[in-house]
Amino acid sequence: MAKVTFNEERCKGCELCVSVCPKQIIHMADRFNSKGYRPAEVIEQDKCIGCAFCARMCPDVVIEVYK
Amino acid sequence: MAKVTFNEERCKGCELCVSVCPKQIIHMADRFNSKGYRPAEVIEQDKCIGCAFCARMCPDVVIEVYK
Amino acid sequence: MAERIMMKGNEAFAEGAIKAGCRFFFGYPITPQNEIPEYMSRRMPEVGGTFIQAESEVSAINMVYGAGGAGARAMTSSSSPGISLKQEGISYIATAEVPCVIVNVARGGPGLGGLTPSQADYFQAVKGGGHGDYHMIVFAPGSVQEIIDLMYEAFVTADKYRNPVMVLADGLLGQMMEPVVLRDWEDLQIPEKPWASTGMVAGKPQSVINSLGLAPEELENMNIRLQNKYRTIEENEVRYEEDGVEDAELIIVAYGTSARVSKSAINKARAEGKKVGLFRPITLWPFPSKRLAELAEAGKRFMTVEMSAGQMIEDVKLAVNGKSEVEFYGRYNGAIPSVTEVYQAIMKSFEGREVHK
Amino acid sequence: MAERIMMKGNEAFAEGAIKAGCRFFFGYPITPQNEIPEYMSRRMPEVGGTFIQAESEVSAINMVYGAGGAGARAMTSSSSPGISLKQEGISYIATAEVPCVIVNVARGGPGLGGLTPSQADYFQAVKGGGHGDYHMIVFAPGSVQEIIDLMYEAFVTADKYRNPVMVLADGLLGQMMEPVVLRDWEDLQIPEKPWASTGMVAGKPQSVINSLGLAPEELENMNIRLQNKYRTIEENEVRYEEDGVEDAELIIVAYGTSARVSKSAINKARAEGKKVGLFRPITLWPFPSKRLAELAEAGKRFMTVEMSAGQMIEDVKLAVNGKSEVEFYGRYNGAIPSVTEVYQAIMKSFEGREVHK
Amino acid sequence: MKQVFGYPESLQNRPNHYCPGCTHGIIHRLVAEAIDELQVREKTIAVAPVGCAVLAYNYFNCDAQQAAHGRAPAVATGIKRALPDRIVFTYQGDGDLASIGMAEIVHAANRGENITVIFVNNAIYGMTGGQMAPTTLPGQKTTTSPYGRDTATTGYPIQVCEMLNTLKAPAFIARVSVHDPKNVMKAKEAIKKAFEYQVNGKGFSLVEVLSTCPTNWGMTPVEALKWLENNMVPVFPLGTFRSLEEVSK
Amino acid sequence: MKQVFGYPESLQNRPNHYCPGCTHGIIHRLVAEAIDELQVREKTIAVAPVGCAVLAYNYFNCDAQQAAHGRAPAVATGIKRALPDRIVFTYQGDGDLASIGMAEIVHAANRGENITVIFVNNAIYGMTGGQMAPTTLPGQKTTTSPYGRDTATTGYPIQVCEMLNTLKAPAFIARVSVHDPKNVMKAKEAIKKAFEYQVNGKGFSLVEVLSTCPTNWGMTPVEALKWLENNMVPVFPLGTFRSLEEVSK
Amino acid sequence: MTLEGIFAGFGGQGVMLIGQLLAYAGMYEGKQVSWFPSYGPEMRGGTANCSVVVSDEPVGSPVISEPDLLVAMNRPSLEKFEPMLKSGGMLFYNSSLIHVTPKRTDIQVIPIPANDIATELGNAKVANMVVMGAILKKTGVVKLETVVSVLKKTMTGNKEKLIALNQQALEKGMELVG
Amino acid sequence: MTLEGIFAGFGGQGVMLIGQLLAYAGMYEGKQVSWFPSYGPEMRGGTANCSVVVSDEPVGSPVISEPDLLVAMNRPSLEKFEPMLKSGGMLFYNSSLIHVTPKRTDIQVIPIPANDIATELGNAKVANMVVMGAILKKTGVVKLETVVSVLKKTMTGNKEKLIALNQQALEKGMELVG
Ligand SMILES: Cc1ncc(C[n+]2csc(CCOP(=O)(O)OP(=O)(O)O)c2C)c(N)n1
Ligand SMILES: Cc1ncc(C[n+]2csc(CCOP(=O)(O)OP(=O)(O)O)c2C)c(N)n1
Ligand code: SF4
Ligand code: SF4
Ligand code: SF4
Ligand code: SF4
Ligand code: SF4
Ligand code: SF4
Ligand SMILES: [Mg+2]
Ligand SMILES: [Mg+2]
Repeated sequence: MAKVTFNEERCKGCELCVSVCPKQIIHMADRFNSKGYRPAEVIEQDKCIGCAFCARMCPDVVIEVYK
Repeated sequence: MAKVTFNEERCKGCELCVSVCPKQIIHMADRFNSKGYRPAEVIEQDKCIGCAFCARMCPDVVIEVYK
Repeated sequence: MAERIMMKGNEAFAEGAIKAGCRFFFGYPITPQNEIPEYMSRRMPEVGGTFIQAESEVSAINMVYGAGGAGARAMTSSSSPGISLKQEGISYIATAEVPCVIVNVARGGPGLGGLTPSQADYFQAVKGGGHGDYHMIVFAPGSVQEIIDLMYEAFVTADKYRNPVMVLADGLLGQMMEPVVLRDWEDLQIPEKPWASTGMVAGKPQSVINSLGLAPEELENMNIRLQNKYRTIEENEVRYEEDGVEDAELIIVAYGTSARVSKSAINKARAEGKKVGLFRPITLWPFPSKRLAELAEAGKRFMTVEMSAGQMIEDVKLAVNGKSEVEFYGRYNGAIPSVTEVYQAIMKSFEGREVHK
Repeated sequence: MAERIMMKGNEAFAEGAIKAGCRFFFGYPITPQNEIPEYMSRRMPEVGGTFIQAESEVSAINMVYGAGGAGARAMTSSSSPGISLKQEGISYIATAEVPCVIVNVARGGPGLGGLTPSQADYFQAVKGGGHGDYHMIVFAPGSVQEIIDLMYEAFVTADKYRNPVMVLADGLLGQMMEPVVLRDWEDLQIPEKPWASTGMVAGKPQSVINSLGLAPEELENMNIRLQNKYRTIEENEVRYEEDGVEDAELIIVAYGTSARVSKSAINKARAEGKKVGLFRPITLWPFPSKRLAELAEAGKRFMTVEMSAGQMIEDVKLAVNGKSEVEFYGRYNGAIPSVTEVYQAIMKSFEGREVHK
Repeated sequence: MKQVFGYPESLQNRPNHYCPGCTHGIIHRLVAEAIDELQVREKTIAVAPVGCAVLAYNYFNCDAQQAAHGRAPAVATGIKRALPDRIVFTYQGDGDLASIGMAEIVHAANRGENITVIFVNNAIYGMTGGQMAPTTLPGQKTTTSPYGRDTATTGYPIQVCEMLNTLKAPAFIARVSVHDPKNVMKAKEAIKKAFEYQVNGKGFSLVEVLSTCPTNWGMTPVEALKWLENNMVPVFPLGTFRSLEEVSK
Repeated sequence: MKQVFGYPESLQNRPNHYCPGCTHGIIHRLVAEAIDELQVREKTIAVAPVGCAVLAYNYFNCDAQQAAHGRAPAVATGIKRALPDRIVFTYQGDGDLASIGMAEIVHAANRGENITVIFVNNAIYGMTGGQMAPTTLPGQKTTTSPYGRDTATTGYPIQVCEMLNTLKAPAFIARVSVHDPKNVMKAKEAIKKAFEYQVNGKGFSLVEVLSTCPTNWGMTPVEALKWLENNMVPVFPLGTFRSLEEVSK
Repeated sequence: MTLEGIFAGFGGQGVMLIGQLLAYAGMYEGKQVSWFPSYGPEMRGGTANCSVVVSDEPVGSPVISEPDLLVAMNRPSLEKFEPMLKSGGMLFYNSSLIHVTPKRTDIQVIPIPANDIATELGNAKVANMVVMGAILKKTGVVKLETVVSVLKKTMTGNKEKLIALNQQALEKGMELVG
Repeated sequence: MTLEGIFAGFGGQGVMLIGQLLAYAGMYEGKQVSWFPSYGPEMRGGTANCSVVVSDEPVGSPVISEPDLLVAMNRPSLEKFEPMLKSGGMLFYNSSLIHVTPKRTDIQVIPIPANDIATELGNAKVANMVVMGAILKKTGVVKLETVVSVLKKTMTGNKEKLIALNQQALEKGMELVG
């Protein structure tokens, strides 16, 4: 079992994480953060395998991964 | 038959010509030119083979070669 | 009247140069003048000219030296730190008497500084940031239209005296848009340059573009020749604009952006009955010292308004030579003085003074 | 008296620096200062210091910035064209407030110029050859002994104000030999530099050596801080030497080599009853304006003697502010004024003047 | 649950100013991770360039100097000579390192300065708004090559690693990319190795990291990664060019 | 009798200022001969460096510009772009080209400027009195490496040809020597070929000529030739590194 | 008559464009105008703004310290520039995105649901034109026809088909404050 | 007392050295001294010269426009500097190499067959010392002992063995003008 958390305020909505998640479970939220970006989020946490691809590709160190 | 001539006033007495003449016929004269250098000269002109090694090595274009 | 079009100051530098017959641009990116090389990279191929993005400002100025020495109308542009890097090259160009134009769209300094407009490169431009006794002719435009017009004058004057001309502006002038009228200069023709190093074709004697004077007499003669030329330029090439100086008690001396801000502030002060005028040097070297001296003799006092810690004020003081007061209002780099501030400085200068009439 | 030894000016720059605790030298060859790097390349390894022949003057000044920012006493030396190349770096160093020493053994310019001594880099040194409002502190030694002593003062003053110090000489001072007394400075200790970028060891907060101020307020504050510092330096660090100014009618203002020549000429003129004195600025920035103003008030007139087309004369005029006459005698680059010439200039200045007593 | 991926200590905990999806951010993190893992943060001094990374000192949690455009290797030389037991690295863009700073990088490499250079090659001048760089690809449009880079008048992309590899002194030279997680991990290894070389006193190390500039390339960040992979990697082959002697781990 | 060796037209008929036995003089003559043979003297513009050859314009019988130290390739670029039908060459020393002028030579080469560079490598700064150059040999004593060049702190001699050969644009790159008549003839061939490349519009050509500095090496001119042969040639291997496509003769 | 306006918003909201549009239109109506952008690193992803002066007199300072007119397309812009507005000045703000209300009471406040209207018109990108329409109506500084003719001059080729939409947006904006 | 001298000759004739020697000796005798070389490209193979001032006063200009003393070791030096010599000044010239006679009549001319004497002594290199000896005798500006002690201080190691020869040359020079 694995978990990812997002520091939403830091997210710039670049979607790099989305593009590399092997499980395709990262999506862009509908809301905006205070900087005006739509942040990335994971809804189906249980599908996460903790591979950290998302975190590794995030230029803003938004993502933490737990396993 | 070949001939070499020296523009003595231009000679700086560096002896590069002396060092490359295959016939070893170039020598440094005893006199000084007006710049204070002992110029190179050839006495045994008849031994010259006109190879122009001397002229090719002269940094001051002192030497002309005829053949 | 010909058609007015909106143009950015930086584009005006570029198009102005092209209209002046410049076909060789060598530059390196730096904010806030990037629109100049960018415009040139697009336009030069269209007009059969050459644009090179040099590897550095140092290389760019030396390319200008090469092309200018080969007889071409050539230019470079940069902003403050980049201009500092060109100082050796400028000193060479001035000494070898290669005509060319150097644009400095100055930004806040010193050091890496910032990107805001600045006038703190005045000393560098007029006193010689490079080594030795040389001068660039320095033009300071005050509007986008004047940028275009002065670019033409810059190339003409450079050729006339075989001297580098700097056009000194600040980031605001580079970035702003204003309506301009573009025109084709009727008398545009690049003079013959028999001195140029173009090859000894058809028996032309050897030309050497050079700034070396190994023998002391040779070097001193070179300097005497330059100094004589500088005296001639000082005689002939001074440019300035006056506005309301006749009845003025106080004359604001300002160029470029601070002249514009001062203009607005003066209008405000005039509206309150203060007798203030504007003196705007258009050539920073040669500096309009003679005219300022006359005005000082006539009893006017002065205030320079500068976007610096106070540089042009030295030339004003040298011109005035103690005959009148010279005050200063400036904002150090990083800020543009506001109309309100300058207005207040003017009002303060009138405080407690007896009223002339 | 300690032992006198003969030393070349250039060697004195180097040994003076070493005695002042300098252990990092970054330079690039250029005549007439080559003996400085050469001496350093020999001596630095002996004292556990570092000598690097940089790939260029640009690199050298940036190495100085690095080493100085890391807390070391570091220096570079060059001559006119090489100093022009350092202008961007100097502007950075001044802004980032990195203490260091820069020696300019000036040569004839402008351009490639020649190798003869020159004082035509005065403007570059004191007005800021680089961009923006900054100042180096500028020392002008007049003898080989003073070179040694001022090198010590240069490093101390640089550290005291976190400011670059230039020691400006000319080729003659660099090349001549004179007897000197070398001494070990008793109070030699390099101050703590908590601001230096040396690693965040043992919980030290982050140090950043920097000259960037992207936000306008940030940049303006940086400039205000610098300007305040400059005012303090102007208050405290002015140095000059006077000789026979009390009874003088005419005061020769000269520094470095031209002060030496003037000294001889003054002696000659004094022998003929002319009341001439010598005023020798030792700091060119801050300039001894206040004292010159006093002397002007006291009715003295002035003549600057310079190996240039006239540069320091502007600072003298600014100080005098019209209260007295300021004449000029100079030789353009390439020649050193002779004692006879200066003597004649002095005599001419007295011609047709009513005799004071 | 254990944290398997988190915020490196050597990175200051604040947002960066890079554009969304700009891989400068990834490279910053990799450098910070390497410094963390080698436990040299307190001894490290960064040299920031002029370029988009000009504010690097706001991100790396270590002492720093900001260098003039292109001069970071000279500044680093000054620092390292003054403080030989510190870890000194420069972080430079392709305009900074391969254009104006060519002499400085060649000579620092040639002297074998014991410093580490992180060379971020995004084939463009990011900070100034997208002008041509020496590494811009043939035909690539930029604001100063509006008709596409013309090789006849402006030549070809400079291969910095290959060039420096002709020098004898450098200890470690490698080119990596960050266009996908696998390459990010390789990049991390190379960066760490470069720092290890320095820690072990082996001399000059440089890692060229192929990077994106979505803003000035005019692409989305995801498109930019693809463009990097498909267009830049063929021109700038990845690999280790120099590895003087394996460092003891 | 026919003259088989005489004074080239492209050389001004006046004494040069070089020290006795300095091979700068030989190289000048070779350049002049090449220009003569290609019959381009009237079209040729020389760019003189800062170095012992600073007065080259007094010797070459053609128009000339004197360039700032290291900047000859930039100056030549300006000239050639302004006058594309002229033949433009620079004549530069090793301090000029490989130290301060490194960025300029790399970028002129990389742009493929259609100019010819004569690079005179004498492993020292001649004009300024014998300081270390980037090409100084390991252990060689100079006035700024008084204990011999220390490779640990100053690195190794830079091999300019090998370095520029990593660039794609250059058309012709060769290294020759002038230590004996045979090599002088080869040098002449290479120099001529370099100019031919330019005449034919092929782009950047450079010939590195290994040269002596008897004065600052502290040797007689004859000893200096031997030293060049025995010490420099092994470090700077002779040969043609690039010859893009044979030029039509 | 002199009108000094600041146009501010996120990069991409088209504030620079409507600023230029106003300046162009002023020029075509024979007025003196200037346009000055904020520039530099601020532009990187952050907010952007420009200052426009339209006047019968030659323009002095193109930098404005007390604008007569402020357009705030997002909240940071409102917060930054509201205090500078001249007493009695006009504030147009994008009420689709800004959910706070301006604080000043000595100014005219004109909320424009620009994004909502633009979306209704089928393209969120013309939100700026909606605001522009409102400005035209409220200030009368230049005529709608002039603005439209500028659009026609500048939107050529591919963009030509968007002219109609832009004109619609302008008109909607005018109606809104009618 | 102030003595200003110019020492000129080919590079390699040791004129810089005897100039320095005089300056050193002056210093050791407690005087004020300066030494200034010609420098730069002139040195490359051409002539070399230096200016020396020995004085009881602090030295002003180290560059001399009217020397009291001129040493000309070769013809170009004679031609270049003879005109500068102060009226009544002393001209020492190397009559071994210079076969013209000086033109001035208002000066003291002291021909020294320096190379011939040096060759007699077995080493042409000490020609400069022969001239130096003559100067010591003629001017009395410094004492022979001081000069010899300077030689002893500076000629160490390998060169030590040459001290005697140099001293001999100095003495020969003194005798010559005895
Ligand atoms: C001397 C000097 N020249 C030019 C500039 C302007 N400038 C700032 S960043 C930059 C180039 C940045 O490009 P790069 O190094 O590739 O870094 P990137 O922004 O792409 O990461 C330039 C030319 C400057 N600040 N100083
Ligand atoms: C900017 C600048 N820096 C330094 C110098 C001094 N300088 C003159 S020639 C030279 C080096 C000459 O060496 P090299 O290029 O190898 O030529 P060589 O004399 O050996 O032929 C230097 C450093 C200068 N004139 N200008
Ligand atoms: S850790 Fe892996 S599986 Fe989980 S969200 Fe990230 S990329 Fe997807
Ligand atoms: S990669 Fe990072 S910044 Fe980009 S969308 Fe994902 S979490 Fe946000
Ligand atoms: S031509 Fe040949 S043989 Fe004749 S002198 Fe010259 S080198 Fe000797
Ligand atoms: S090579 Fe030339 S200069 Fe040298 S000695 Fe022979 S002739 Fe004279
Ligand atoms: S401009 Fe390019 S390199 Fe710079 S931060 Fe934005 S995306 Fe990154
Ligand atoms: S110093 Fe060296 S390179 Fe220069 S001319 Fe003399 S021998 Fe030749
Ligand atoms: Mg880049
Ligand atoms: Mg050399």
